[in-house]
Amino acid sequence: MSQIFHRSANTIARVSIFGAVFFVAGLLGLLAEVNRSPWMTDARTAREQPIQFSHERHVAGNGIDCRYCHTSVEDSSFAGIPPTKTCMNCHSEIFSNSPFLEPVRDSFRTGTSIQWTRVHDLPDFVYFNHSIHVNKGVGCTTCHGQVDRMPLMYQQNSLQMEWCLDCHRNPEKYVRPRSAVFSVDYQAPEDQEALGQKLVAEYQIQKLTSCSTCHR
Amino acid sequence: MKRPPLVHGLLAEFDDPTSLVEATERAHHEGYRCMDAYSPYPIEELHHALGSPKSRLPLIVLIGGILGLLGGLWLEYWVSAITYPLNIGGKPFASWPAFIPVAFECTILGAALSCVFGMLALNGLPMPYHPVFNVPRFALASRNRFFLCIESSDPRFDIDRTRHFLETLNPREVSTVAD
Amino acid sequence: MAEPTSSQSQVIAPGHTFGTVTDQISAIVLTRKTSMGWYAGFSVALFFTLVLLVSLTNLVITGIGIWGNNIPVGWAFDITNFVWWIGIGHAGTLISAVLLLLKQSWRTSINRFAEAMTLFAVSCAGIFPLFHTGRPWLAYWLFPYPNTMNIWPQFRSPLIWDVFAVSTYATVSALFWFVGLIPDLATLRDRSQSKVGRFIYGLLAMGWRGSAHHWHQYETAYLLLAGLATPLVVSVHTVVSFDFAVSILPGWHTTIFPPYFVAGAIYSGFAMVMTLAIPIRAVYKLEDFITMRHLQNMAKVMLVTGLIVAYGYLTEAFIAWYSADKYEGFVPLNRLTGPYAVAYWSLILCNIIIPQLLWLKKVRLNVPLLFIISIIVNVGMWLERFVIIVTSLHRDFLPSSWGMYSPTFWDWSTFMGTIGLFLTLLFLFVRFLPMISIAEMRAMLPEAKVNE
Amino acid sequence: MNSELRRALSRGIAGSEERGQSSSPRTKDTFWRTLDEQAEDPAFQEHLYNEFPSEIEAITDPVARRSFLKLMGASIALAGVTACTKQPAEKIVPYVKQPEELIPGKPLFYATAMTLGGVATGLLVESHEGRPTKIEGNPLHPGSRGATDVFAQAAVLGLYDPDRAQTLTNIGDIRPWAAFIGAMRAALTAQQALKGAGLRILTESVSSPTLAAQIRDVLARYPSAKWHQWDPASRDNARGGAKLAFGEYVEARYDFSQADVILSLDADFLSSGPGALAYARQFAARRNPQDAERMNRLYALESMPSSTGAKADHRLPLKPSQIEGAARAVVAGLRGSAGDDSGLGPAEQKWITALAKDLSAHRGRSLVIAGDQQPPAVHMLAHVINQDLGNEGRTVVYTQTVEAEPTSQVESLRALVADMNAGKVDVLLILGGNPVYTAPVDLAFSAALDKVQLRAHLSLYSDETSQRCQWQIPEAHFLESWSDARAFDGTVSIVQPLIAPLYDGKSIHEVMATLGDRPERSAYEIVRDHWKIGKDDSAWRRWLHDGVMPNTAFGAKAVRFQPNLQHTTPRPEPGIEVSFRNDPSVLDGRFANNGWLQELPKPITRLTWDNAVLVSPATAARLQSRERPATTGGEHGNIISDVVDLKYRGRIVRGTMFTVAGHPDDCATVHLGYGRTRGGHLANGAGFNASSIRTSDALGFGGGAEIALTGQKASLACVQYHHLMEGRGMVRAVTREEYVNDPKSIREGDETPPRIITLYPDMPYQGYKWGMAIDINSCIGCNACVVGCQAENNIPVIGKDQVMRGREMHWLRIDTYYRGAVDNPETFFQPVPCMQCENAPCEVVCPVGATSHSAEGLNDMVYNRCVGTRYCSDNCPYKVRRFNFLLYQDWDTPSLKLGRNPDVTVRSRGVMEKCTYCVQRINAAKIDSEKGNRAVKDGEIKTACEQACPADAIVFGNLNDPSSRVSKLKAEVRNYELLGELNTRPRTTYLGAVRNVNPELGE
Repeated sequence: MSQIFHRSANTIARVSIFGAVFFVAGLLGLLAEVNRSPWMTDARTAREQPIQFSHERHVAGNGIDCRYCHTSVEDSSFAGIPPTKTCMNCHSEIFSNSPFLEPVRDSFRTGTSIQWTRVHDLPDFVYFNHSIHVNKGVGCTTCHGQVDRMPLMYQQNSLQMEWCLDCHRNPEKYVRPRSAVFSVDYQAPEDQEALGQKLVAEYQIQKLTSCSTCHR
Repeated sequence: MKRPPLVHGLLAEFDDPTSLVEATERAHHEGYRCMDAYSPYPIEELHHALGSPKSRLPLIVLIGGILGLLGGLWLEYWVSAITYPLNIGGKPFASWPAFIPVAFECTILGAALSCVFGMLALNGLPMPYHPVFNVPRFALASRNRFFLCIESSDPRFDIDRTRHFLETLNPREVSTVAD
Repeated sequence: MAEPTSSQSQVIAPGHTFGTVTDQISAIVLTRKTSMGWYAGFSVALFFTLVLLVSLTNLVITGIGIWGNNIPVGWAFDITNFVWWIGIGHAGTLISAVLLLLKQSWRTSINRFAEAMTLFAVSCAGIFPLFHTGRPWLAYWLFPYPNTMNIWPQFRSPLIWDVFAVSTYATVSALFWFVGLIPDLATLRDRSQSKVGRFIYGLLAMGWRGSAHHWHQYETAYLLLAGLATPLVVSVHTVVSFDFAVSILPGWHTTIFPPYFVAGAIYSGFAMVMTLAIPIRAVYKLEDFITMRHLQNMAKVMLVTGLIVAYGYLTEAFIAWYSADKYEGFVPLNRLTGPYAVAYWSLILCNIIIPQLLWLKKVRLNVPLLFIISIIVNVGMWLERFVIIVTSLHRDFLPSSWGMYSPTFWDWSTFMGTIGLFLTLLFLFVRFLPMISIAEMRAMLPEAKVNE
Repeated sequence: MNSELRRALSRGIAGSEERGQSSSPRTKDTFWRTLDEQAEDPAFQEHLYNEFPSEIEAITDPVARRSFLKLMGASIALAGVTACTKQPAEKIVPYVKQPEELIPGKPLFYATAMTLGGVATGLLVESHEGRPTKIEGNPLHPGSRGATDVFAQAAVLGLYDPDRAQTLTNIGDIRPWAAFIGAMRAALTAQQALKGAGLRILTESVSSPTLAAQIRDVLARYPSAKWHQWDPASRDNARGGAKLAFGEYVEARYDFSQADVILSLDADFLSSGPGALAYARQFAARRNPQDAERMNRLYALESMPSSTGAKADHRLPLKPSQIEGAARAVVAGLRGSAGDDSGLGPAEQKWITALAKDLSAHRGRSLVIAGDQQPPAVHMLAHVINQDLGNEGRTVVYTQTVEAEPTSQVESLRALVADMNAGKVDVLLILGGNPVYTAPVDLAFSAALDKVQLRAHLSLYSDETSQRCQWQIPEAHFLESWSDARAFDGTVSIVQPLIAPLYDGKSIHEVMATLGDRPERSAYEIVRDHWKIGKDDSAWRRWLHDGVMPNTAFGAKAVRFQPNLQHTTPRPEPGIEVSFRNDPSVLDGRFANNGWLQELPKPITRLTWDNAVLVSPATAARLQSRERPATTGGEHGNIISDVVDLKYRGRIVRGTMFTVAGHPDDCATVHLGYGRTRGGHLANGAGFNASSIRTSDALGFGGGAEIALTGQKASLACVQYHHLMEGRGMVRAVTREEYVNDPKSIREGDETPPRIITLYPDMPYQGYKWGMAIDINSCIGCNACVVGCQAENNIPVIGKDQVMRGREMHWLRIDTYYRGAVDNPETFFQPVPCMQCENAPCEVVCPVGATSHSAEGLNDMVYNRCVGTRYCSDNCPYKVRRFNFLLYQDWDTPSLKLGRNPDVTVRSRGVMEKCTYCVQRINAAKIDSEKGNRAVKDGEIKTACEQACPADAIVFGNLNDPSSRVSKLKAEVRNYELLGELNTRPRTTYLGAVRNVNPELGE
């Protein structure tokens, strides 16, 4: 019989077997990364909105408190999206004829709602309650990021379960004094750990990782 | 310039296992070390005749098995007691009796994988190309013929003297293995 | 080639040489042209494989509801078939591994396709745990992998044990089988006439040269693998039996299960080997290599394991009574006299009564009869799993939730489909790979002796 | 529209396969226009679009639904394959001007009332952003006291039923409201001259003061016009009985809290009839063995076994016609006079004598109540006995009637039919009800109806009657309209709407207004005007807030007792007696299209989706009828039985026979409300129409019937056919004597292992430790908890076929067990939710950890993690887990989505589900308490079942708080664990039953 394969076949064979291992490993790693990437989570991508509303302008610029618009954040699961009325409180006076605000005026005139595109959207089987988090000293910016520097609103964090669990497992890393919950320029102190410990004790913050805490 | 084909060694063909074994012993006695004997089925004696060492495979398998065991146990413990301990039917987080089956399977898996790949590695497989294949009649090595190949890498190898030596073992035929 | 002999002692007919053995076996794959019969059988098998595909598609699109499962009978045909297939697989490993360790030389001519059978049976078995879930597309959650939910499998669940046991079993069997094939692949490489054939077989043979060094490592590896496969094969059906033994359901929660399941597995496995061996040796004229001795021995193994299984049944019933537990006590009564009594009694008939014929040498030497008995045992072992699973579930603790199960068309089509898949794979195997280990056969020939 | 609503919308709601196929022509416009205030439609459209990309047409086109379902399945599968699928971008749509009181994401509760047979039950309705989602009882309302019945619980589904009549039609074509008003105008001007001689109004029983006033106005305006009433759930007999006893119509109101000995003359007072909820609570309150002295004793003489009979300490099965004789025997026994031939055997006589003795020993502290289907004479006798025993003023008070215009309704209907046939009727307004289907067959109502020139029908559905009328007016559901109504004690409640009419429905008041001079008036104005509400409406606001008008209950009324004891009901012809009853689930058929009620296993029989010819086992045997469990489903779902012809007074109805233990021999009970032809997709075709043989002279029961086997067999969907306990002690019961002598006797044979025997250390449960105790002694098996659970937890309806396969989805079931002889067994009800075992067998076997224990000891079920191996269910000894074998949820009928509870995940195909102790309520309460820096108070969390229960049989609470109600109950000796010997350590435990047996009668 004569040779079926060329010399190089030996090297090729071994390399391919050896390489396969790394290839598969790499592939899995990539998958994991993709799952966490903004492409999956939509994090850090601004949504198309009917009105070019700028949180930066309203929060940083005019220093409006979160609760002025998101009224129910302290006592409901839902923080609340301001009704057109709220916009008109000011914009009937200010920029009352700016073309950008036409949709708002139109909505107010015709009584049809403005249709915003949802930015923070949890799956339907997840039950998040704003009021309890706010009451336990979880600041707005902790989850929503520096809203005051977002000309167009985007989702700061992945909102994936591992991200939720991070805080539910060790809240002391994130909690702040109730007084500071709504301040957008709150900076975590050097001794966050110590402060955290203290607040966790003071606010009786529990580390809730039971399934039914969020899933029902 | 085209250099003359190097020689991998000399290949002697035999009809039956007995003569191959004898030939091998003789060659070994002669002092040849870099040689290999080929047979269509395993022949215990050949291994001794060649005077090659015992296989290191068992050790590899043992290590593989132990790694599998530890890996399995660690995974189970870490998952159920460390990273996300959940109260499952009132059982303790580390309910070791329940961890035995998986740990066991992991052991076997580790051992088996290391066994197969260890064997291939020790045999230098895969090696689709090998000089001996250059000899057409070598195809019979996987049917009913027995071969002894003394390789040129052997210090005592000398194309003529070695061929002469092999002739004395009354083989069917002696052929040169081009490299 | 030599005339077929009806010798009962030899494992290989006289008059064979290295050459004849090699040629005859490899010829089936290389030179012999594919018979009409093969095509016929293959297309039938293929048809049922398609039935399987259709059934599974419908299952995924419509839901488990197309089966007859309900509450209380959450498991029925699905898990029955799973256990049955896994059990069948066991014979292969047993023959190739355990008998190797026990130096039972007669195994050599049947171990190759017994191993193949193992692989195919396991792949059929694997289908059920996967598709019996309500959301099969999420079945990968049963494997431990880091994920964004920080959630892992629940290692106390026998189902997870199954996942590990079965996948390990599949992997090891495949390796074992492949390792066994390497020398023969080399033979095929060297004997194949077609360029493609030589290339493919060459690739698979990985450059096997049959050097003494190779053979030494190879033998060691093969022995070690056998040593590993033996406890594995025992563990697999033990773990499968845990699915039931670990539960609290009367009729499932039984300590005798592990040994009794393993015995049952071997029982059904050997029956299946026999069911396959008898026609194959006839069709491919392999009577020289698969001799009466083989059939006899297998019959004996069946007899023994069959009796162990029978003992299992007895113990089950006895303990149920002895435990004086009202729930346990009810189970045998319900099996003997309840709505599924027919299934129970026919399983007793198939698994215990009929196989007793094997005590008779006449029967053991009667090939057609052996064939029939082996099929009966296969049926019986399927019924056993059905009875264990369904009759325990359908009347459990609270009479208020007692119910009944009966299979739908889709239950049947899925089951038949897997049989189709099994046969398809088997047909491909006999067509493209040496169904008997040539190298090992050579070693068994008288001329293989090295005389000092 | 905010996220919670959107979340609700992005889920499905309870709805069966059939329901989804509703092909009623529903243009999106009509649907949306009426919902605008509630939910901005574009968002909804958008949402639908996202939910089913490119399938939007499929939703509007019901025909394509089957294939669409498949696609859904496929797309779900696809979703799975691509692991964590990206969610489609969703819209979020705020209000333009947000309502004052509304906090987005927080439900609001409004008080209103629901009427049946004219009698109101006060309700509190939970509303999420304007969508009523859940109904609870109004604690301030005498007819509810916080409890509800199945009909109230299921009303939400009725509201969103896509099969409801949705447009005003004249002979089939859609017309505007003005057109109807015009038509009436024309007709009325014609009637002016005749003083309305040709004008007839047919209503159901009316207790609404406003409506009564409206009708009287019209009658004043048209003196010769007539007002007829017909209510198939009619209480003619009770009224007749009152007339016989007192010579006038009076309402008898009972006080079971004062009664030591109670006799029911075929009365199911615990679960049907006016005041049932209140009575059940009073009754149950007197059943506590803790103070054995105050335990009441209930005697029941009844034919068809009922909840009341099941609770009775002594039950005597009698043919309906024998009750009267028995009642007379009791009178005789009390008066010491010679018992006339009551046709009772010696055993019965002995029973009666003992009863009479017991009654006379409790003068003034006893109570006798007669069943509505029993003839007037029996009611009279009940009054007589109560009088003899001096119960008036103590356990019984007589008041003016709740109905505004009491009358013999069957006579009223007969008169109407006569007039119609005589051609005297030109205009007939049928306001509510479905007489064409419910009228006694011998009156030939529908034939007569055709003789009327102008026929208008106001009803929720376009039903059998609507079909025979030119004008079909879609009725506004009570959750959509203003009205008022009286409770069983006369207390007035204002009925206020929770949502604008979904389909342009009109309330009965608005229709009546068209007969007046201000036809366009809204019900709101009409009701307010009736109660003279001016500028200052503070009182009005209070009424609305409380749900009751203070001090409107009737006081006791002096009656002249002059019974006509000579009056007897003629003996029925020999042969089999047929007794007609309202169906326990669908009543007279008005709820026949309500999936929750259709799939609700009826008390005792445990049948769903069907009525049957119910007979005693002996009778069945005599007829050589055999019924057996089918091989599919079996005892748990599918019973094959004989189809029989029921011949009665020259008419035949064909139904399936079913045996009921404890049913008297030689008589058959048939339930009304089935065999509908135009009742909607769920109602049509289910069961047989019993009213097709029911005649006006014997509405309750009659003799001379025959039952003939047809040789055919048919399947009944029965969820529990095996009623014997097999000596497994699921229910523990002893007599009062035994209990008093040795309370431990109730724990006899208890094999629960002591806590110390365990390999593993106990899991610690600090903080809350939730648990539940269910008192079998109190449970009356009324099913309110089952429907309550279904409504609260978005539990799907799966249809008869799936039920027959043994796949019903109820998280809470009421197991029914018998003890003793089959001809008259003791019956026990055992509600079985998830036991929340501390050593949960289900959790251990789940491969993906989809079910695990919460820190508070709940057996959590994580639907989104479940892969559906069903192993947990196999390993659950209580079989309380439910599996979505198919896509049971209706994901595409828009109206149904509105009714879902936004706080509970809507489960998809292939997922296991089960009772969670209403964890959504627990979490809500915990969050509230946390915000207030306090602990959750005992009773602050009520599970849906607990809240619905009229008998207070279910108690939920914190086991770590020794003072909590549940802890106290679990401390009782009666407390036991179901299958405790398995050491599953269930958090739900039961309190054994104690029967207050009369020693003279023994067991």
